[in-house]
Amino acid sequence: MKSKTSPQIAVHLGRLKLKNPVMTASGTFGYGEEYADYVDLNRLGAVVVKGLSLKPRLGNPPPRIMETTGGMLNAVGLQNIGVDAFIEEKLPFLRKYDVAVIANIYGETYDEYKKVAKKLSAAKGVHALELNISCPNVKKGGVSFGSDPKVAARVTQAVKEEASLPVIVKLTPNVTDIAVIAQAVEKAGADAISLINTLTGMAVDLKTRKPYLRNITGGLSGPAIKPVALRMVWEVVKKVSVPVIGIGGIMTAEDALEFLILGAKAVQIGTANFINPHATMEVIEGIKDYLTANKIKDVNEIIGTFQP
Amino acid sequence: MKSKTSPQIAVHLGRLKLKNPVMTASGTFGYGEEYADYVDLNRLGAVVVKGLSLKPRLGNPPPRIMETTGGMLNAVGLQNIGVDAFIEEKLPFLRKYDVAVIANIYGETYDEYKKVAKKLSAAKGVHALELNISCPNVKKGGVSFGSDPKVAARVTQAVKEEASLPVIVKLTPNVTDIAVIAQAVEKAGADAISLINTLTGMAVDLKTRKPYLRNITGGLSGPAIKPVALRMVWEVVKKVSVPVIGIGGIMTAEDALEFLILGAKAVQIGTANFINPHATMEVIEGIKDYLTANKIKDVNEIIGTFQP
Amino acid sequence: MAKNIYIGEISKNKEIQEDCFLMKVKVAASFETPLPGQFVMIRIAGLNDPFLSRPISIYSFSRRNNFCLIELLYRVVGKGTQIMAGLIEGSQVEINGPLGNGFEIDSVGKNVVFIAGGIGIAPMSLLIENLSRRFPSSLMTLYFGAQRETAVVGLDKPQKLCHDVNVCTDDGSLGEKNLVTQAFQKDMKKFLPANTSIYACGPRGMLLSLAKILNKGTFNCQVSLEERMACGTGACMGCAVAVKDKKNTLAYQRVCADGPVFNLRDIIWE
Amino acid sequence: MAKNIYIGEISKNKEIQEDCFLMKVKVAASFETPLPGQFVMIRIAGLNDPFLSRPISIYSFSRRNNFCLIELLYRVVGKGTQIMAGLIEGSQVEINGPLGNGFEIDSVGKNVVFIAGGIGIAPMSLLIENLSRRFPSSLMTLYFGAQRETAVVGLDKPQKLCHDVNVCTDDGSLGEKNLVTQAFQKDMKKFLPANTSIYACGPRGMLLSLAKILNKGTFNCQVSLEERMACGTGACMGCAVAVKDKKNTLAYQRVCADGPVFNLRDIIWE
Ligand SMILES: Cc1cc2nc3c(=O)[nH]c(=O)nc-3n(C[C@H](O)[C@H](O)[C@H](O)COP(=O)(O)OP(=O)(O)OC[C@H]3O[C@@H](n4cnc5c(N)ncnc54)[C@H](O)[C@@H]3O)c2cc1C
Ligand SMILES: Cc1cc2nc3c(=O)[nH]c(=O)nc-3n(C[C@H](O)[C@H](O)[C@H](O)COP(=O)(O)OP(=O)(O)OC[C@H]3O[C@@H](n4cnc5c(N)ncnc54)[C@H](O)[C@@H]3O)c2cc1C
Ligand SMILES: Cc1cc2nc3c(=O)[nH]c(=O)nc-3n(C[C@H](O)[C@H](O)[C@H](O)COP(=O)(O)O)c2cc1C
Ligand SMILES: Cc1cc2nc3c(=O)[nH]c(=O)nc-3n(C[C@H](O)[C@H](O)[C@H](O)COP(=O)(O)O)c2cc1C
Ligand code: FES
Ligand code: FES
Repeated sequence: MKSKTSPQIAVHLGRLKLKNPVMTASGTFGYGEEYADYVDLNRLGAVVVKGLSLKPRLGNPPPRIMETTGGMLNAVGLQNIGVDAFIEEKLPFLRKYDVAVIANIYGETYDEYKKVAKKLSAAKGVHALELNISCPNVKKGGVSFGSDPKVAARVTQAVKEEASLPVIVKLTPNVTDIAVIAQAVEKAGADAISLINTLTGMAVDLKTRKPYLRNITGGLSGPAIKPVALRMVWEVVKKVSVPVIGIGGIMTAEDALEFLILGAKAVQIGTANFINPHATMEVIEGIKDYLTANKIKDVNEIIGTFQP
Repeated sequence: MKSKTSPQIAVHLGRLKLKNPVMTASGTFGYGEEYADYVDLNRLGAVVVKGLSLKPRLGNPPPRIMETTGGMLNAVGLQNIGVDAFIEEKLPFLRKYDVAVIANIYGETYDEYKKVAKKLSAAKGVHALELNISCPNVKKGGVSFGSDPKVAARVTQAVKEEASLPVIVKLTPNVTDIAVIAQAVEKAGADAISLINTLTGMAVDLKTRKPYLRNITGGLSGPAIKPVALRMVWEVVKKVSVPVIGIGGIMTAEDALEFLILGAKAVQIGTANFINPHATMEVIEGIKDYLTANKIKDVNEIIGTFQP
Repeated sequence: MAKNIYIGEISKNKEIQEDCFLMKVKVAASFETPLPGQFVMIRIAGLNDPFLSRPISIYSFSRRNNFCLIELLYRVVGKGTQIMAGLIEGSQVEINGPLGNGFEIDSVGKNVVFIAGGIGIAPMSLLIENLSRRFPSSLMTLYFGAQRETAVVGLDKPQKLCHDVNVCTDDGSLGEKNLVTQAFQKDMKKFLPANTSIYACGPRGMLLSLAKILNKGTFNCQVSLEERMACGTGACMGCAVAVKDKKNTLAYQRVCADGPVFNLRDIIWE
Repeated sequence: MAKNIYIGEISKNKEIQEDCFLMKVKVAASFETPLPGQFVMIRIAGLNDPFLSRPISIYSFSRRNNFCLIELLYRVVGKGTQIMAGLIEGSQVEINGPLGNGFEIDSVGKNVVFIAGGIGIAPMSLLIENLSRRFPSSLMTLYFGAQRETAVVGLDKPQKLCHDVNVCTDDGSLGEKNLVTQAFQKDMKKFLPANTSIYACGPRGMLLSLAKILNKGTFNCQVSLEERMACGTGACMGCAVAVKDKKNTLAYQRVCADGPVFNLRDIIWE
């Protein structure tokens, strides 16, 4: 059947239905506004907003970013306006668009996660929650929620109790066995899993012998980390049955397709937005072109077709 | 005191005395011969040879390598001629040089590690052993020796029982908390700790939907991983008192100095050799130039002078 | 949906002083006319190393028949600017801009004082051009400081347009041997806060000195800040600067989107 | 301590066929004279993206007064070769070489058969030049295959020096419409194993067909292989190829250091 119609690129992540598998990654697209002049937000699979906490957060003192080979380090420190201001000031803007809005949330205690989740579940125009569990658990002495399967499961469960929305749990790559964490949050009720968050790294300024980042360490993102992200997505898709969202170093449609072929149902584009504000649009078009060139009618036909 | 003499760059890693802090990283410099036409081996701090196992190893089928942004993946699979052939065929060549030779060793069982260590301790011209504990422990179902502190400690202890030579334990970065592993191997008797080995990654070929590497996953090395390596070295130097050797993405003297300032007593140059066979020489000269420019007479004066 | 990434074609890229280059870039006519103090994010098309775009102020701008000509004045300080310096005529760059909020220029005092350090002259030159055209009766004074004679650049237009140009160098190789902030301080009594507008751009140390000098007074001083940037569009929160917010407490604002021009009084120096 | 990394200056870089470029690089006179089949690792000076050097066969080599001229014939297939293609005259490249073991050329049979597929002609051309000079009385036959007419390159010297040149294309747009291995097979009975030397270079599929064709016979056939490379000098073990070792069991040898030329009979095809 020859056809000139565009391939079908909608994907379903359980209850969450997306126009296409391309989302923005949290913290790299502001609250949507920052790129609305560059990108037609209506064309995105979803907008994942900057991580939200219960109270506004000041963030870390500068310098907060540093370039590295093929990537960058950031220690923004989750600066954000807080969940209430988000709902009041930012959500109305996003509601004007026909796009899925995913609120990335984070807390320092189980209770904070729950409260943020509850507020967002009640707000109009949020389609899913994404739990950032890479941040330090203050009750647990600052060890990340995401590095212990039990703690990761508990925070997932806590949020699931409050949230009527689909809950995506976003995993940190700074662990020995990411599949174990993925299985734990799946069992605890996660509707989907996204990965990876940034790898922890640092850089030293030879002139001052100080860290380039005031926070000393920061999160490494960009194409430098793509091989690690792919490996971790592969480890996770083999072990869980909930939808997986691939993140890490995606710059082009080819990069995105690698994740989809491995079995990710969708992808997020992060650092690439900084370098090329049109990155998301180019990835969407490039996926379509690949499907057309390979005579594939539906993007779902390539998801998980990896031949190890 | 004004002086035109070259700065002092010898470093001591416990019993192991090096002309300068610049070594080659295992697996990236063959058995020394491969670069002897490019580099005066006498000028190196040490030559760390390709990982040696008890029996010769065939290695993985090709393709074994793949380029990534700012780095490369390798899945050589520890192809090597075996410890006996090394001692007979390769060591005599290295003995002709006035350079410290460090034998990187690895096994699939504690017993294999012990046997290789014993053979090398008896051989003339080996100055230290470096234990690669990133490889899978066949007895433990293939989980890496290096990802469990107890197992890491046990293999260290096993080798220490046999080895009269200083024992350096080389850590894998694919763990949640590298300092815990470092402390465990220190307690078990490690004379020094080197890190990092490669981060596990992969890549997908869109044309075939197969992995680019026949082994599916491989080790990521090169400047892409430097920020992670620096962070891990920093985490480890804070927690152990044995000398630490920094490895990961070092291309230039500036990169090496970042590790030294953090507290590494020496560094290893890996992937950089492939791109620039003179990399080690340039790093040594660059360290001297930095010391001269900053009027520092001894490289030891900058080691560990990081101002967090 | 109005902003674009422009493919710029380099029509000139020349070393005009030691380590200091003037680059002329042709972009499509749809490029928005920049305000003084606005900047562009620039990168070499298709190159991932260096990875991030670099922020550079717009030094000059003109519309031609069917394109715009952007002029950038930049100093080679590291890898990115080094590579920029190596670009030949005809090479392509990616340009995102104009970005940020320029200087407030709707009204100025009788006296307008510009204080620029080193390459900080770049946005000042465009500002001087703009203000002297729009406020011909104001008295324009520039204080410019550089390390040494070979670092003095960007004075062509200021020398034509300003009533008074004071040049200082650290080593006295050109003009007065002084710091630019001290040169200004010596003259300060000549200016009345009520009818003077001050604009400044330069290294952090210079701006901090200026803050100290103006500390007690009531001068209105706008400064353009620099900070490492990733996105340049306000999304990454990377380019934070500590300022006093409306409630007079510390907040981090974005140099790229909330600045790069700030009121000197609002900046919290640590 | 004899080998160097050479800074090469590009004196020419021209598209001579669709996607196929000829690059001439000037290097210092100390560059060792390469043997046919040897290659260089090439990278753009100072660029980390692409990260690894690329292996390219030496297509032609000549000594001039105080420098050497290396010619490379290459096809644009990906990022690295794309960037190479964009280099202009005067650009600098880093050259490590000559690397690897060339073809064994100390003696040849009465008949010398060359089989080249696509860009595999590059090392063949140098080989033909060398052998026809040293063994003028041998009968040289080239079988060359390409996808289509626009992919036919590198035949200048072979056409002058070979007794017989057979060109095949997949689509028949030039020469015979055939696979090069089949064209050779048709003629095979003309050649006696005892007095024929065969040399081949081309894509894996072509070499595999050739292996099947020659399987039963006793022809001596040397082939040049390709594999992804990191170091090019034998250190990384990345460029493995499965071969039968002396004990007739499988071993992985390094294309860069043990090859790139192997005896076709030794290769284990999987
Ligand atoms: C809004 C704005 C406008 C600017 N306008 C100009 C201009 O018109 N002309 C000009 O020459 N420069 C300007 N700069 C500074 C310019 O962006 C940096 O010099 C450049 O990014 C350095 O890149 P590099 O790769 O050469 O140096 P790197 O190797 O990245 O760094 C070299 C040195 O420069 C410092 N540096 C790096 N990035 C910045 C930055 N964004 N701001 C301040 N310091 C930095 C580093 O800390 C280091 O000390 C401006 C900066 C900003 C934020
Ligand atoms: C000893 C040797 C000599 C060679 N001589 C020549 C020559 O004279 N002219 C020429 O045009 N090419 C030659 N090649 C092949 C050349 O090295 C590759 O085409 C080149 O490295 C591709 O780089 P790229 O970045 O453009 O492509 P990439 O983006 O890296 O890859 C594009 C495609 O090329 C394949 N490829 C990549 N690297 C290699 C490789 N090393 N060998 C084989 N396939 C590869 C990939 O699998 C992929 O399908 C030679 C290779 C070897 C090993
Ligand atoms: C500046 C910056 C800020 C980020 N902030 C958040 C955040 O608030 N919450 C979160 O879950 N991830 C955050 N991330 C991580 C990204 O969402 C993404 O997981 C990571 O950057 C890897 O993808 P990339 O390589 O495409 O950027 C941030 C990343 C960057 C670079
Ligand atoms: C091709 C290759 C082979 C390697 N083989 C070994 C090995 O045998 N034993 C080992 O401990 N590390 C091995 N490594 C890891 C390196 O020694 C080093 O730890 C790692 O590459 C990080 O350093 P780099 O970024 O400077 O390359 C190998 C690395 C590469 C790239
Ligand atoms: S550079 Fe990203 S917010 Fe300013
Ligand atoms: S490319 Fe490294 S051994 Fe051949």
